[in-house]
Amino acid sequence: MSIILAAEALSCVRQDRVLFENLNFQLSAGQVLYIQGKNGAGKSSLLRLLAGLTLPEDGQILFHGKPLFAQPELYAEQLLFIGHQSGIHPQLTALQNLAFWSALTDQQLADPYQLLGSLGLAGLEDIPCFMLSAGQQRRVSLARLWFTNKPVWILDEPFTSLDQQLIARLEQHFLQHLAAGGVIVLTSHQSLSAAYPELKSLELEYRW
Amino acid sequence: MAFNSWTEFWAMGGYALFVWLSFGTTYALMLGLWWYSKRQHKQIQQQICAKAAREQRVRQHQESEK
Amino acid sequence: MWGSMFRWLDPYAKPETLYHLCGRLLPYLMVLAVFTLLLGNIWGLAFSPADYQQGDSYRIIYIHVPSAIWSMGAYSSMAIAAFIGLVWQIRVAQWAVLAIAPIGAVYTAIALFTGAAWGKPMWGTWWVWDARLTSELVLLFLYLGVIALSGAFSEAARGIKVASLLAIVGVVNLPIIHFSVEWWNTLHQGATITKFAKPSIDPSMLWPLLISILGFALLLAALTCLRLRSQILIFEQHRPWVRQLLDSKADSTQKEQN
Amino acid sequence: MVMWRALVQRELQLLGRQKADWLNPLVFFLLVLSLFPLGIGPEPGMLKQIAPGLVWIAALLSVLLSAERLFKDDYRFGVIEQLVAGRQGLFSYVTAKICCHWLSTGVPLVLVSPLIAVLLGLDWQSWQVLVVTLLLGTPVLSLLSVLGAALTMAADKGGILQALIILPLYIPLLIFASGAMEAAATALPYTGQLAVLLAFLLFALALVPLAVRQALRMNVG
Repeated sequence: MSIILAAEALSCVRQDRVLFENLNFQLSAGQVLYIQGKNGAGKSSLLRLLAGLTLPEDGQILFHGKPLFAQPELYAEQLLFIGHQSGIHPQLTALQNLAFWSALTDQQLADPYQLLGSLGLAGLEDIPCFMLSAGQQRRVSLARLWFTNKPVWILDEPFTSLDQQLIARLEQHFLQHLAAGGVIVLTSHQSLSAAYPELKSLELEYRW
Repeated sequence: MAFNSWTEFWAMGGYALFVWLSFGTTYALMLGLWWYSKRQHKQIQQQICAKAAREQRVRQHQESEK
Repeated sequence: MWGSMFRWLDPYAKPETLYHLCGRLLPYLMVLAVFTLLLGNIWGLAFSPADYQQGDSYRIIYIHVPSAIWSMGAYSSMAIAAFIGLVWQIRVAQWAVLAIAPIGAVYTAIALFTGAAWGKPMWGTWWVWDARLTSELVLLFLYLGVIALSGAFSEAARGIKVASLLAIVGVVNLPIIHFSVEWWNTLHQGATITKFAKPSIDPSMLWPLLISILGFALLLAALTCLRLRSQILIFEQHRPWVRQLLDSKADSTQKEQN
Repeated sequence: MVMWRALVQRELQLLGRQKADWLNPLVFFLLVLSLFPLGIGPEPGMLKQIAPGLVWIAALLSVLLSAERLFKDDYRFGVIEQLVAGRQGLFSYVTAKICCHWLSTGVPLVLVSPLIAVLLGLDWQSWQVLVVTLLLGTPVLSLLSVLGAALTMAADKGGILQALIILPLYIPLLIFASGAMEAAATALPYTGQLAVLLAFLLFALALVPLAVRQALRMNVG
């Protein structure tokens, strides 16, 4: 099986603190990388490195065997990144946020009402997002997972403020994505409950 | 020497205020920058040492907890 | 081609090597700078003949012109460092931006102040809205902007990159600003102020001036070395070599005390 | 192009929802202009003489103020992060931002210019030149302000810092815009100044969006 995403001797320094050093992993199609660690251990920083937002202090990230910095555009096209912040503007409605996102990534969204309804947002489609609860906002932001064809998903705490039922639904969706040959990198405080075919765990320690 | 005496030299042909003000300020600023940069360098070294000591303490604490 | 041409520079882009290189160069540069500065300035102050028009007040030229020249020289080197730092992602070049900026600001302040102190006896006023003076003032603002911007971020590495970008934007803008101010100046008061007619300067005045200019350049280099060392320490403090360096330094001072 | 249209549409939706963002600078502009006669006396001759500089300094300040919050929300809620990670949308986003900023601050200034002419006692000819300089100059103001906002986006202290770094870059614009109006007031030819303003505009149009894109990337990285 071909390796899609790999890290070689990766190290990261934030605010003069070494977050991690000499980190290695390989991720093939259909695999999940589940990153755990205490607050401040560098989970989010690792995700931002993998999303190409920051450059590593040392080491490199390989996408299909080639270093990331040599092919940033190609990688960005294959990547879906949902960071710590939701990425939705609270002054805009759920529909407007989705329209913005679909225009940005060139992905057609056939029936936004149906999608938002299936995520339990029926009737909330056209009111500004600041009027929604934290969980509802999270759902708007995660809605893009249902109309994307990007193979690499990088998700920072996707389960935050979601109820059990929706987490189960999301994990079910993860399984479909993996079955279709995608990869997922995610962090979470909750433990994963679905039966993933290939789950790789990575524990980051808080270092001094 | 373009001047006949020291007093003439200090007088600068009547322009003493402007000439010595300029030179004085210039050298004061340069010395100030030098002193500031030196002190900054020393402070940074001290901060790094303090940080290393802090990390040492944390490590010792973790050892004793085990 | 560009890569191979500058390959020999690679070891100096390594922070540790550069730190030690700066440390070795620093005393020589400093001694040379002090020597040339004093030589040029004392020669200019005491031994050059007085100007037949301006009398002894012209002696301010021996600090005014060098500081004005190198205030711009420092800006260009800062902008070049910023460009190298951003385009090729060479971090020591980015740190050099932060090392040079305060020196450039001080040089600019010196040029402005000595210009004013020279203007008072010659033009009868501390300040005129002359094209050169105005441009120099804007240069000071640009320096202050770079310094302020680099310090405004909680993450120092980010601040330094953004400040580098501003330095480059500034260097693109400086000629435009200078040209605008010159145009505006001729419109408002005409080019009435004449300083030196350049070719007519006597060698006995020129030599100390050239030596002073060299002295300011050497001082710029020495101060840059000193400040760059600080920057390297700040951004490399998590590296083992810095720890070892400071440990061994602490040991040696302890031994001296014993 | 489809993407760009969608991005412009989004900006306009945001402007529609946050009317204070573009109404306040306009009110501020008029307020500053009306403060000057109160401060230095209402003689028409004097006002006419200082009108060019006055209008342009007031315009500078109001456009600068309006730019301060330009990227703050998008940064805080992670939208910029998305754009930087997605790469291809970032440049369109930057140009859409600049266009909409001009539409929301530059165009209103042009629209209220007859009012300015009345307040400051400008004649027909001077008003025409004022409109032309505003049309040529306010896009440059917007470009530079957006650059300032982008540079200071993630900075801990925004507003005054943005002014500090961008005001020096405004100087050429200030000189030539008020120069054109002065020339017109004294019946001298002013097409030269307008040509220089146009050159500034084209130059800024070519370079500033690139610099803004870079600044946004740095502020996120």
